[in-house]
Amino acid sequence: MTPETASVTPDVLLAPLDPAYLAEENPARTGLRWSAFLSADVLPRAAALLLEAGWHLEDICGLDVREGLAAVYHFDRMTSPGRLAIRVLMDRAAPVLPSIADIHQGAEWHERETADFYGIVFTGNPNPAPLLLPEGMQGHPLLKDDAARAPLAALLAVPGREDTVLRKAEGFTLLDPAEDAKPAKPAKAKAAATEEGADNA
Amino acid sequence: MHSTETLRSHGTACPATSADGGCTDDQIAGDGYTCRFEQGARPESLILNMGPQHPSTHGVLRVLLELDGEYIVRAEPVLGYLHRMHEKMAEVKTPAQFMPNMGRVDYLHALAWNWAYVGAVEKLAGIEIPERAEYLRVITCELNRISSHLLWWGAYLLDLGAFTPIMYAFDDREMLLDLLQLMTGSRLTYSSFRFGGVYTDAGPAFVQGVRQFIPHLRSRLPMYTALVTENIILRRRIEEVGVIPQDMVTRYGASGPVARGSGIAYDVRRAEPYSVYDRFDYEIPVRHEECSMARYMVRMAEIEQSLRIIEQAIESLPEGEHMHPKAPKPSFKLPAGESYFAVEGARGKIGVWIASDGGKTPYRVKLRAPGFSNLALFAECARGTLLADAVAILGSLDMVIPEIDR
Amino acid sequence: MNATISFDSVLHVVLALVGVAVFVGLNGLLLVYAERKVAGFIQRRPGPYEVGPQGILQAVADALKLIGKQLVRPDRADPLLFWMAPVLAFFPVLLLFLPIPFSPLLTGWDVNLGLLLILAFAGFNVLALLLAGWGSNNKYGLLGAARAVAQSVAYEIPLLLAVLAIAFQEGTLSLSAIVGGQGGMPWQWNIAVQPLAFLIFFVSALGETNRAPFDLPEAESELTAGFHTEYSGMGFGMFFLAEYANMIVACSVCTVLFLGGWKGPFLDGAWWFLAKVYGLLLTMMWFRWTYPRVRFDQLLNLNWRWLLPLGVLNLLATAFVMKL
Amino acid sequence: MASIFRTLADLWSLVVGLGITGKEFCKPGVTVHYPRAEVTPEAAASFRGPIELIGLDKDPAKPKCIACMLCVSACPSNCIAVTRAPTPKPTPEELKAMAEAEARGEKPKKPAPPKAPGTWTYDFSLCSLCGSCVEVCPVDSIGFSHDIYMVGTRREDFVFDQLARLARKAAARKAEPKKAAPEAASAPAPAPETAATPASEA
Repeated sequence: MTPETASVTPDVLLAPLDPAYLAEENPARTGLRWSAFLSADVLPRAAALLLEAGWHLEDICGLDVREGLAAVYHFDRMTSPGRLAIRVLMDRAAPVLPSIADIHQGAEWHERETADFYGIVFTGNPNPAPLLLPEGMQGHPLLKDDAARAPLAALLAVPGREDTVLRKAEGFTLLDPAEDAKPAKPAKAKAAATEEGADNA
Repeated sequence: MHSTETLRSHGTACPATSADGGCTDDQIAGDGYTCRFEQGARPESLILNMGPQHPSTHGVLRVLLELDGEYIVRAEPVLGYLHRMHEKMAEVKTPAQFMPNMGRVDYLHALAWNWAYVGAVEKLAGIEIPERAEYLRVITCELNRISSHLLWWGAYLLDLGAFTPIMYAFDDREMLLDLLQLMTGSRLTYSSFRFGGVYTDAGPAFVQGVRQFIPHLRSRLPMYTALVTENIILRRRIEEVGVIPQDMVTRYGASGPVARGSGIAYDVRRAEPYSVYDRFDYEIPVRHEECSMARYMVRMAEIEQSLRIIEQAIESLPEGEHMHPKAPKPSFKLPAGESYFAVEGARGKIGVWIASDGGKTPYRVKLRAPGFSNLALFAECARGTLLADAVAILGSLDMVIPEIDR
Repeated sequence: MNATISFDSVLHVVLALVGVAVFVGLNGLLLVYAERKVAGFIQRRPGPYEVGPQGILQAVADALKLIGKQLVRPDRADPLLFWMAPVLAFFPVLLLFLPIPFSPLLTGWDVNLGLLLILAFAGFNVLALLLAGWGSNNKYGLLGAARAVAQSVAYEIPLLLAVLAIAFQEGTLSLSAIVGGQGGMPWQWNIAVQPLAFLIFFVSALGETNRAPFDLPEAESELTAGFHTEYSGMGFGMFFLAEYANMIVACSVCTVLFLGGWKGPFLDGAWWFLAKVYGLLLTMMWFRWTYPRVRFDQLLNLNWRWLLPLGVLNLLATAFVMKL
Repeated sequence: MASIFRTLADLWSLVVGLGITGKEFCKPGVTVHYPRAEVTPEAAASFRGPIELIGLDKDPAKPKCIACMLCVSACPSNCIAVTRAPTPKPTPEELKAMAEAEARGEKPKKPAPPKAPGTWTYDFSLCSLCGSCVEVCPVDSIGFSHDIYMVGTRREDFVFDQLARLARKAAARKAEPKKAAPEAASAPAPAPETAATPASEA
């Protein structure tokens, strides 16, 4: 890390990668400073740029939404803190991401954990064995039923988020409040409620 | 051999055994992890399964070691023996129902996890917390941090072969637990933070007890130093052992005393100030030696700094409610949205990310355990050290396996 | 050594061996109890308390438990070596007690090469540990055995050098003669003239008997239980007894060489001898419950870089003074 | 040369260590010698042990519980099972009145189920002592007991019939009236009920 890169904000840092979406967030509302959507193929380059600028990987969270499988990479910086969430959306039929474990070595375990929970394949992971779940286990526990899936916008684009969109690619509609977002919520709530009820009975 | 024999019962097919002769008939095949690990080994190496039942892996961590004599050529931690899938439980329970789980993720610093989850929910739902509750959270969380460090101290010395310090540490820790029991009702797996406050208000007994405890522990710390910290055997055991350079900290995302022992002054209480920590005067102990001793010294200094925080907080404890009058009922619904809340636990940065679609239960909860990232660097750090050093390094990372496995 | 071996002397030795066996057995119980009580008191807890008044029967209960437990041999362990090891660890130790003069009258076999006999038979212990670790077909056991051999072999040398210094000074290898050469008062003991030799001897004795802080062959936080990982019941019990018996021998020899043996300021006799031995044993226990364990390379460094040169210097100095 | 002297100085720390453990050796023990001694009731009073029902002020053998089931749904571990007391069978007069009311075309007045639990079982082996039920109870009928020395040898020892437990406790309190204040009754006094119940329920 060089002094010049230490203070570079991710919007400048990630600009060469042409993120589909990049927003400055209000940390008081979400705990994030920046959020971005990247395509899977530029992920290793982004990771390398971030490492060079002194960012470390906090965690990798899988997410099962209506649009497909998503992975959220949380990065943070020790010198000038501020959290960056990088989101990558994958096709549910072929959830494949390039591994960044050769850049951020700590990512190896996070990727294996995400692979356990969601079945996402991280190509290039040095040791792609199950980490937390037993070997040979069938299924991925955090995948959701069709009925329970919410659209990405219902989770990440809610009113009152107080974010400033810095970049938005042409045709990026993931975070637009979809017309079926509204009905989806009560449906999901009802499903959860019946589930609860069954539990209690 | 003993270690592989116990693993045979796992019954997992060893993918590499038969065809290319990774494990011949004469040997007893280990599980998949052992077999894959043996694939990369040099023929003259000794493969040692340290754990999952081993005195110094603190719980059920398993470390595969390739040894050349007593030197470690390669190490690979194998996790998952204590995995409970807390993240799934979080998706099927309401936030209030999930709270007790937070006492069981990291049983040594349970209140930090309490705080991380409560904080994430409060941030998402915009719940306010009365000032008195904030102070009580700070006091109990710091007491809990001290109790965690005391237990680590004793257990670490147990790893290094000194049997007595843990008893002295437990003597002092017992007083702490009495105090925490007044506030939380339990002695280990606390679940006492609530959305919008804390479960119990502090009575005079608690305040008085804390006031007495601070000077007591301060009077004990010199004894700890003289008995252990300055002991030449201990210093020779852990000085310059397990060097973790700064770039390694960044590459692995390590945090807490591991980062601070490598000269990085990173503490979530300062980096992302939460609650009322900005009102107290305290230091972030940092050491630059990057070795196990540095991490040891950081933790010992943190005990003193925590005492400072508690002292200031208990003296300026405001009057008022311990639960906000508008605190939600246990059956409240999370609004849609996401929130990430990080707190500084005894082992480093604890993060909870909640994404909610407005349903009764959270849509996704991610628990970021500091020990997970800290332990990940063990394999690189232990390379080329002695078996005894590996024990010293593992201990200096201060692992709590249930937190790592979640 | 006496040229004629009469029936009387053989009977004497046999009786002495029986006596020694009883002595070692009883002392094993006593020392286990003492060790646990010392640990308890240092750690501010009562120690054994439930079996018998103040828990004095705890060690007996433990012994009964060990005797009653099943002896388990791992599947692929070598049966001969595996079972030979504990036997070999325990029985040679009994012989070590023969030349030790508890008092002028209470000596198993007052042989004029007593010191040599002890040093020779003490070597058996290493063999036993090696066989145990090797024979049990366990990786931890193997590592423990390797440590045990390297450690015992290394520490025998400074031990020998310290002993030699005394032997030079006294001009004899007979233990009773060495005691005879010392006076009753503490300043007339050899420790007053040879403090360095005493230190070297005591530290080496800790290393030889695998006591903390040099308990590496069984370092449980590293090797679970080291060479005796796979032993159960009396297999383990024998090693346990042998460890304590070895401690007693080491402390007895130390008492004879440096602390005036059975002699005291008044009323010379076996009680003085025993009091000094138990004092040393308690010190060993005190060490164990105070210090962390050293690392293996440090253990060897301490030996080769400190104890050995110091021992040689001490020996040379002794020889020089003797010549004057 | 300097390193040799430093090493010698460092060795002094070993003597210091011996001094400390030696000093501690001479001090009295600090452990509580259970079962000869127990922790003080004050120390146990803040301990959150297995939950128990709290009786009515005027009839301590009857719980305040109104069988609203809030605790059942709040519990994250499903360790509480409550059933309502059965609806009393209508007396002949009531039946007659109901029939008459129906004949008149009015809504008949059926007897309402009583607001009290019929059974109240609690499986302590599942409980994580989170206190959700205590917090959620609208009539303050649930509280924590403070028994820190509870033991049992079987799983079933920890399934409590709370109504019976409350009745036993009330009876025990009645047997020695003035001895314990109402509040202290929940403190872990070595209650006489110990003899009558499995060890676990003491």
